[in-house]
Amino acid sequence: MPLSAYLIMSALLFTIGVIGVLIRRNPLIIFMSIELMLNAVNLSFVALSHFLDSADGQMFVFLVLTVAAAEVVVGLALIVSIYRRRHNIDVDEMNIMRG
Amino acid sequence: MFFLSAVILFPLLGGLALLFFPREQVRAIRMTALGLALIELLLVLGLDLAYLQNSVSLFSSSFLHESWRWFPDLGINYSLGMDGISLVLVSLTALLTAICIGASFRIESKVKNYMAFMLLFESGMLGVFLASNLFLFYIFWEVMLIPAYFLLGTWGGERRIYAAFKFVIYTSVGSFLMLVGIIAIGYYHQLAAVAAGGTSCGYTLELSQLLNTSATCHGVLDGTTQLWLLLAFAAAFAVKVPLIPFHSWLPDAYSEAPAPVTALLAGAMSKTGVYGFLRLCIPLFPQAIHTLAPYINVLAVVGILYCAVLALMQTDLKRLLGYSSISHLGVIMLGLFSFTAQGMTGSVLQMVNHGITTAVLFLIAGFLEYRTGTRRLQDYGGLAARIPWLAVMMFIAALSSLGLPGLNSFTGEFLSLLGAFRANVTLGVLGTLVVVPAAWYMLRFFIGLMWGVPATEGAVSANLRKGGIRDLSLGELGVIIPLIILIFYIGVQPAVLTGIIDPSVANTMQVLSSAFVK
Amino acid sequence: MTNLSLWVLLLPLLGFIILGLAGRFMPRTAILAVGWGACGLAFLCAAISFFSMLATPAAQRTSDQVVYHWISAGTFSLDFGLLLDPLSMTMLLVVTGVGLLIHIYSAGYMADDPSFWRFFAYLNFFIFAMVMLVIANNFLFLLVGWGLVGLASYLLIGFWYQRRSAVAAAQKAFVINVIGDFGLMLAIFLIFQGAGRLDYAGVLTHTFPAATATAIALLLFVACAAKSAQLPLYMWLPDAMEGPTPVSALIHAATMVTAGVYLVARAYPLFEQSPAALAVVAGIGGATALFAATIALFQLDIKRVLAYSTISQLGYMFMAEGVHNYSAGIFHLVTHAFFKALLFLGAGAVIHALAGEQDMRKMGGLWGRLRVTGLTFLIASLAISGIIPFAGFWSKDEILGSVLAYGNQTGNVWYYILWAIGILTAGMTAFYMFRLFFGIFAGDYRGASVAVNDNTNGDVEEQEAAAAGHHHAGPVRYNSIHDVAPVMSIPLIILAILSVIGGFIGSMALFGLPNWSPLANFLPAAMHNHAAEGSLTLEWISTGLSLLAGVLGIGMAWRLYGKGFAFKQNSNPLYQLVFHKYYVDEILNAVLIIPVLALSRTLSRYLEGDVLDGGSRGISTLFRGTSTFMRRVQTGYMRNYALGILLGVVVIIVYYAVRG
Amino acid sequence: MTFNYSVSPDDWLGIAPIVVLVVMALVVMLVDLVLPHEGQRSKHSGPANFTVLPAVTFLGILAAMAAAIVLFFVQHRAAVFNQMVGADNGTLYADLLVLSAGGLGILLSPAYLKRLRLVHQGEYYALMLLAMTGMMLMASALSFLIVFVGLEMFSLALYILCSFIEQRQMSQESGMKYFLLSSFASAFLLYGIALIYAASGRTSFVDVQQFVLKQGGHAPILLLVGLGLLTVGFAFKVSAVPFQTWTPDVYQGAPAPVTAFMSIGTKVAALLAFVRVFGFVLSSVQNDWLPIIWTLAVLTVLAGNLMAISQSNIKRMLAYSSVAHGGYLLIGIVISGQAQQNHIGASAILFYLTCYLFMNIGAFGVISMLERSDNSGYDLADLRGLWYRRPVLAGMLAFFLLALAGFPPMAGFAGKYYLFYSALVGGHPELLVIGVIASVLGIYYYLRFIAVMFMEGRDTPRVGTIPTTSGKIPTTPRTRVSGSLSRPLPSSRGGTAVAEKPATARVADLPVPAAAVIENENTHELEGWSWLALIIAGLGTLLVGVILPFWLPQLQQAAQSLLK
Repeated sequence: MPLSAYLIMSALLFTIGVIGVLIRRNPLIIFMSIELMLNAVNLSFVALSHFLDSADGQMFVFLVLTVAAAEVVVGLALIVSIYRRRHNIDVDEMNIMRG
Repeated sequence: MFFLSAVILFPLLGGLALLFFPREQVRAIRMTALGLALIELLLVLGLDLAYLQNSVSLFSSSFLHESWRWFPDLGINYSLGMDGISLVLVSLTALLTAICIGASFRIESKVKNYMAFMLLFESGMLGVFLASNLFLFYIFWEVMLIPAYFLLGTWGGERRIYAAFKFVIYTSVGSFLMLVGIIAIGYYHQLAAVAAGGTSCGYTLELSQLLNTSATCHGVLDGTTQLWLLLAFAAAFAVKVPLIPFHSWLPDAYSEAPAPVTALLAGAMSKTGVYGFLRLCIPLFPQAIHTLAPYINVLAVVGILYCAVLALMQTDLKRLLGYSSISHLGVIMLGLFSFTAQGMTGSVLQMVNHGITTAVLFLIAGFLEYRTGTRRLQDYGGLAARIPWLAVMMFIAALSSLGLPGLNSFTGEFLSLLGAFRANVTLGVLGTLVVVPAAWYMLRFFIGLMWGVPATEGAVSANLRKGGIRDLSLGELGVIIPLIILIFYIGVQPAVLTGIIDPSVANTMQVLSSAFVK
Repeated sequence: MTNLSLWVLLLPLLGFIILGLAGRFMPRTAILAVGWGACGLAFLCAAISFFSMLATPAAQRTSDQVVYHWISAGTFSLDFGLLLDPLSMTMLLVVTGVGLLIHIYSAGYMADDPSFWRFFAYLNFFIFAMVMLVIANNFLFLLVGWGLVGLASYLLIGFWYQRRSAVAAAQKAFVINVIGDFGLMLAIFLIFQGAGRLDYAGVLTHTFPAATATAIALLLFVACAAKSAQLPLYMWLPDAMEGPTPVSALIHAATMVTAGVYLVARAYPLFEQSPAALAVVAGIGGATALFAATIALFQLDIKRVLAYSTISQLGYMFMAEGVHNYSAGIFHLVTHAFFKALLFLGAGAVIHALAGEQDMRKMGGLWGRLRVTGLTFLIASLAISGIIPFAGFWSKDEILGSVLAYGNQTGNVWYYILWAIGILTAGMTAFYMFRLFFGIFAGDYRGASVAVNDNTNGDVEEQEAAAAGHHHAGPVRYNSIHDVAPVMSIPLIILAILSVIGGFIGSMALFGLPNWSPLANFLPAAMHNHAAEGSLTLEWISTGLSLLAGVLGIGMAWRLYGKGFAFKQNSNPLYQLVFHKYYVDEILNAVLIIPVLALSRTLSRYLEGDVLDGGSRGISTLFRGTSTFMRRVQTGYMRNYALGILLGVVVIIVYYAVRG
Repeated sequence: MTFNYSVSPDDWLGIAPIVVLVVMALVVMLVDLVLPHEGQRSKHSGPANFTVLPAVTFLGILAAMAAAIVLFFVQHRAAVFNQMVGADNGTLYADLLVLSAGGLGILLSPAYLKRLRLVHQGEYYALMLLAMTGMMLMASALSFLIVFVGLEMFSLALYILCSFIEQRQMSQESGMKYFLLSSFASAFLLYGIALIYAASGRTSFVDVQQFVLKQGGHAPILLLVGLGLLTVGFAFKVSAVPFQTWTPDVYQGAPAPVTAFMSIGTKVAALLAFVRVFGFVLSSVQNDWLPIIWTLAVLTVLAGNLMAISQSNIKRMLAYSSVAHGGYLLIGIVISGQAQQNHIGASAILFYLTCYLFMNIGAFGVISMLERSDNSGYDLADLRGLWYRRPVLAGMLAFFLLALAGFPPMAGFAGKYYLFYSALVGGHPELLVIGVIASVLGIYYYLRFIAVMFMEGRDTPRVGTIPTTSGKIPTTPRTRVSGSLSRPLPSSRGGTAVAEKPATARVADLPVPAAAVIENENTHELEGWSWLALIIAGLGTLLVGVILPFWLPQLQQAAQSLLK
C-alpha cells in the first residue's frame, strides 16, 4: 500500500475523532474520541517512519502512547471526581461559568 | 549635578514617606505634607536663583542639566534640562502645589493618601517640565495622570467617578497617540539621519539629538512624516490644554474634583499641554507646525469665544470657571501659535498668570462650597457684606481673570493677543474680542455671588440662617494672600518674568526659523 | 517737577491702600484725613508742578520720565514713564482739583453711610487711576489707566451693592467700557505693528499709512465713545447714576467720562493723519449732542437729566476735536468739569436734603429752603446754557465758532449742519436745564402730598434700597428741609466761582483781545492751529445765535415751568419715543443680550451636553455594547468551545489550501 | 533506519534546572509521606505541612533558579541531547521566567490552601513542580518531539491543579473544560507535527529549518497545513482568538495561585516554542504564515480587550486581559518572522513576558488573598470600597492593574514600549497603532475596577474590622464553610458603568464579611508567604519597568541565541 493510503486512513480516523468530540455529551466518549484522534496521528507517524526510513516517527508513537495513558488516568480521575459531586457527568451541564 | 533630580524626586519620596505615618496622626500628616511642599518650593527657589546666576539654555551642559545613560541603544536616557520657560512653569507648579496642599486641610478622609497623591502629582508635573528625553517625558506625563485620577475620583463630588473616567479616557487616548509618535519619531529620525549619511546613527529619543543640535546625525524629517508625527503628539497636548473640541472632560473634571485639586489641575496641569506644544511640537516639527498652526489657531479662537459664551449661562460655580479657563487657554494657544516673539513670550507669561489666577478662583469657589455645600449660582447672592475679605479676594481674582489692565493676566493676554494680531489680524481681533464676554461672565459670577441681596431659599440661605457663613480664616488667608500678591506683582512688574522667558523663547524661535530655512 | 508728578500718582494709591486695608477699623476723622490728605496733597503736587511748568519756557515744558522697565518680549519693550506736558498738566489739575472738592463734599454727603471708609478708598483709587490715565507716557499705560478708571467707576456705581439696579448698572457700565478697552487694545496692536513702539514720543511723531491711521484713529475713537458715552455706546452713563451723587459728579461728569476727549487730544497727530476719522469724530459728537439733549428734555429723574446733559456736552467736545480744534475741546472739558460737577453736587445737595428723593415730580419750591444750593445751581445752569459771561458761554462759543469756520473753510455742507445742530442743542440745553432748575426750586413743594405713579423706581427696588440703609427713606416735610452743611456747601461755592470765572482762560478774541487765551497758549500750539480761523463776522453770527438759542430755551422753560413743574402724561408717540429714551435699552436687550444668552444656554445644553458629552457617552456605550454582545460567544458549553477551535482550524487550513 | 543515542554529562548539565525540579518533585512527595498527619484518614495534612511543604518546594525552585543562573556563567553546550533540548541563554532566561512564576505561585499557595482547607498538600506542590518542568521542557524544546512532551507534561499537571478544589464545582468544571479542550487542541498540534514530519521527514528544528530553506521561500502544501495545525496548538496555549474560549472559564474556576502561575507559565512555554518554530525554523517562509499570525494577533488584541470591558468579575476580567496580552505577545511573533529582526521580536516577547509575569501574578495574588472558598469575593460588588476595608491590598491591586494597563513607570509600560518599538522597527507600524488603540480599551476596564475599589463605597463603614472584635461569629469550622458556601452565587453580570449594587445592601449582608474575616484569621500566620509574593511581584513590576534599558542588550543576545 502506498503512503497516501495510510495518511488518508489516518485523516479519516482523525476526522471521526473530531466529530465525536463535537457531538457527544458524555465526557467519557469525548475522551475516547480524543484518544482516537491521537491514535490516528500515531498511524501516520508509524507509516511515515517506515516510508521515510526515520526513527523519529516511532519515537513519537511511543511518547504519544505514554501521554495518552497518562491522560486516561487524569481524565478518568476527573470524571470520577465530578461524578461524586454531581452524580452527572454530562458536559452540557457544566456551564456555571460563562460570559 | 543632582539638582534637577532632587527637585523632581523630592516630592515623590516625601509622598512615599508620608504613607508610613500612622493613619490617625492626621494633623502631623497635613503639616508634614505642607512642610514637604514648602521645602520643595524652597528647592525650586534655589533653582530660580541658580538659573538667574548663570543663565543656561536647554542643552548646555551645566549643573542644571543632567544626563545619565539609561539605554543608549533605544535612545533612552535619563536626561533633564531646563531653560527659562521650564523655570517659570516649575516655579508655578511648586508654588501652586504648596498652596493647594495648604488649602487641603479640610480633607478628612484618607488624608495620608491624598497628600501623597498631591506630592506625586507635583513630581509628575515637574518631571514633564524638566525632562529632555521623550521617553522620560512620557513617563512623567503618565505619572501625572494617575494621581490626578485618584484625587479626582476619590475625593471629588457626587459625579466624581464619571468625571474621573472621562478625564482619564480622554487623556489616555491622547497620550497613547503621543506614545505612538514618540516611538515613531526616533525611528524616522534615525532613518533620515542614515539617509543623510550618518551611517552609525542610532535610534534616539534624546531631545537634543532630535532637534539636530548635536554635531552628528542630522536627520530632517520630510513634511508628511512630520505632519503625522505632529498630529500624534498634538493629540495628547490638545486634550490636556484643552483645545475644543477635545475639552469635554474638563467641565466635569473641574467641577467634580475637590477645589485644591481643581486649582492644581487648572493652574498647573493644563500648562503641561501648552508646554508640550511649545517644547516638543514646535521645534521638532517646524514645517508641519506651520501647516497645522492655522487650524490650531482657528480652534483656539473658536474655543475662546465659544467657551466664553458658554460661561455666560453656567449655573455651576466651578463649571463656569472651567469654561472660563478653556477660554483663557485659547488665548495662550493663540499667542503661542502666532510664532511671534510677543505672542510666545506672552503665552508663557500668561501660563503663569492663568495658573495663579485660576488657582485663586477655584480655591475660593472651594471655600464657598465648603461653607454652603452648594455650587449652584442661584443659591448665592449678597454675600459681600457677610464675608468681605473673601469677596475682596475673589474680586481681585475675577478682575485678574477678566484681564483688567494692571493685574497679572493683562500682561500675558496683551502680549499673546498682540502676537496673534501681528500674525493674523482677523484671528487677533476675534481673540481680543473675548475681553467683552469675559468681563460679562466674570462680573456676573462675582455679582451673582457677592452683590445684590441674599437668596431667600437654597443652601446658602439655610446656612445663613443656621449660623452664618464665616469669612476667610487665617489659614485660608495665608493660602490666598501669596497668590494675590503675585497677581499684583506680576501685573506691575512683568519684566521679572519676561526677562527669564524672552531669551528662551528667542531660542525656540531660532530653532523654528533655522529649520524652516533649511 | 517730575518727582512731584510721581507723587501725584502715588499719593492717591497710598491713600487707597491705607483705607482699603485698615479703613474698616479707622475712625471717620482718620478716614477723612487719609482720603482728603491723599487727594489734597496730590492736588498740591500738581499745582506746584503747574507753577514750575509755567516758570519754564514753553519749549521745555514737556518732561518724559522713565520710572521703570515694565516688560520686554522680542522687539516689544516698554517702560513705564510719566509724561508731564501742558495737556496732562491741565488734566491733572482738573482731576485732582475737582476731585479734592468732591472728596470734601462727600464727607458731608456720605456721612451716614456705614461704608464711609470704602467710599473714600474707592475715590482715592479713582484719582490714582485717572492720574495714571493722563500722566502715562505711552498707550499701554493709558490703557491701564483706562481700565482702572473703568474699575473705579464700576465699584462706585455699584457702591450700594445690595441694590439690584445699582449692581446691574455697574455691570453694564463695566462691560460697555470693556468694549472700549477692546477698541483701544486693537488700536494699540495696530500702533505697535506700524510704529514698533507704544510711547507717545515715538508714536505721535510716526507717520502711518493712511488706511492704518484711519483704522487706529477709529479704534481709538471706539474707546473714546465707550468711555465718554458717545453714540452708540452711551447707554451705561444714565444708568451709572445709580451710584452716589458725588461719584456722578466726579466720575460721570467731570473727569472720567472726559477721558475720551483727552485721548483724542492726546493722540491728535494720529487723528490729523486721518481726515475721515476726524469727520467721524465730529459727526458722532454732533449726533450724540443732539440725541442726548432730546432725551434730556423729558426726563424726570434729576440725575438722569444731568447724565444726558453730560453726554450731550461731551458731544460738543468731540465736535470741537472733529474740526481740529483740540484745545477748544479741552477748554470745554475744563469748564464743563466745573459747572457739571457743580450741577451734580447741587443735585446731590437736593437729594441729600430730601433724603434720597431724585424724582423731579416730588420736588419744587426748594428755593426758599436751599438758598446756597439754589444759587449755585442757578449759576451752573446759566453756565451750561451758554449765557455770557459764565464759563460755558466761552467754551461753547469757541466750539461752535470753530465748527462754523471749518464749514466755511471747507465749504462742506455737513459742517454747517453740524453747526446748526450745535446751536439747536444749545437751545435745548438751556431749556432742559431750566426745566430742571424750575422743577426743583420754583413753585410749591410737591414731595409730601403728591403720590405720583412712579415708573422709574419700582417698589422692589425701594425695599432693596431700604436694606442698604440709604436712598429714599420716604417724603420729607417741607419745613424740615435744611440747606446743606458747610462741608458740602463750600465746594459748591468754590465750583460756582469757577463756573463764573472759568471761562476767562479761554479766547477773548471776540471782544478784541486777540492775545488773551491762557489755556490755548498753555497747550501746545499744534492742538489748535490746525483749526479753521473764521472771520470775526462769522464768530459773531455763531455767538449771537447760540446766545439767542440759550435765551430762547430759558424763556421757554420759564413759560412752561416758571410756576413750578407739573408732570402731564402725553400720548404723543414722538413724546413717548423720546420719553422712553428711544427704547434703546429695550432694543439692545432684544437684539444682543437675550440672543447671546439664549445662544449660551442652547450651546450649553445641546452642543456641550448632547453632542460632546453625549458623544463620549455614546462611544463608551458602543464599546460596552460590543463587549456585551461578544460575551455571548462565551456560552460556557465545552462543545461550543471545541466547535470554535475547529472553525479556527478549518479557516486556517482552507486559507493554506487556497493559497498553497 | 539508524538510531544513535549517546548521553554525556554535558547533556545533563544543560538541563540541570529541569533535573533539579524533577528531583525536588519527588522529594516533596517523600516529605509529604514523612510528615505527621492529622486525624484518622491519612490524607488530612497536619499543620506542619502548610509550612514545610511549600518551604521545601520553594527551596527546590530556588535551587533550580540557582542552577539556571549558574549555567549562564558556566561553559556549556547550547543544545544538548542530540540537538533536541536547548540550553542557550534564551532558554535559560525562559526557565527563569517559569521558575519565577512558579515560585510566586508557590508563595501564594499556603495561605490559600489553608483558607480553602485543601489537604492534598504533597500532590499540589509536586504537581506545581512538574508543571514547571513541563513548561521548561517545552520552552527549551529544539525538536517537535520535546515540544509535545513538554506540552503534555505541564498540561496534565495543570488539569489536576485546576480542578484541585474538589468541593468546588467551578474548579471541577474548570479542570474538565481545560482537560478536554486542551487534549483536543494538542491532537491538532500533534497532527500538525505529523504533517510537517511527512513533508520534511524530520522532527528536529534544525533539520526542518534546513528543509524549509531549500524550498525557496515557498513551502509545500503539506508543510503549510501542518504549519496551520501547529499554529492552532500553540494559539490554544497562548489563548489567541478564536482559541481563547477556555481561558476565562479555566482561570475563573482554578485556584487563584494556580491561575496566577499558569497564566504566565503556559504563555512562556507556548511562546518560546512558537517563536522558535516561526521565527527560526520557518522564518524563510514567513510570507506564508505571516497573514495568519498577523490576523490572530490583531483579533486577539482587539477581542481580548473588548470582551474584558463588560466583565464584572475581576478574575474573568484578568483572564480576558491575559487574552489581550497574549495578542500583544503574538505581535512579537509577527516581528520575529522578519529577517534580520528575528531577535528583536523574540527579545520583545521575552521582555514582555518578564514584565507581564510580575504584574499578572501580583494581580492574581491579591485575588488569591480575597478569594473565598466558594470562589467568590472578587466580584465588582465585593471589591466595592475595598480600599476602605483593606487599604494595602487594594493599593497593591490598583498598582498591578495600573501596570497591566500600561502606565509608566511600571513594567507593563516598559514591555509595551519595547514591543511597539519592535513592531515599528520590524516593519509593522500598523500593529503599533492597533496595539496602542486597543490599550485605550484596556485603560477603561482596568480603571473601572480601580474606581470601584477606591472611589465607591467611600461612606461605608469599615466592615472588615468590626466583626473581629464583636465576637458574634459562629465558632465551628463546619458551619463556617457551609455558611459561606450556601451563599448564592454572585450574579452581577452585565454590569453597566461600575458596580451597580448599592453599598447598603452589601453591608447589611453581614455573613459575607464575617466569613471573610474568619478565613483571614485562620490563615493569618500563613499570609506572610502571600505578602512576600506580593512584595516581590510589586518590586519586580516596578524594577523591571524602571531598569528596562539596562537589561535589553543581554536580552537581545539571549533572544539571538534562542534562534541559532
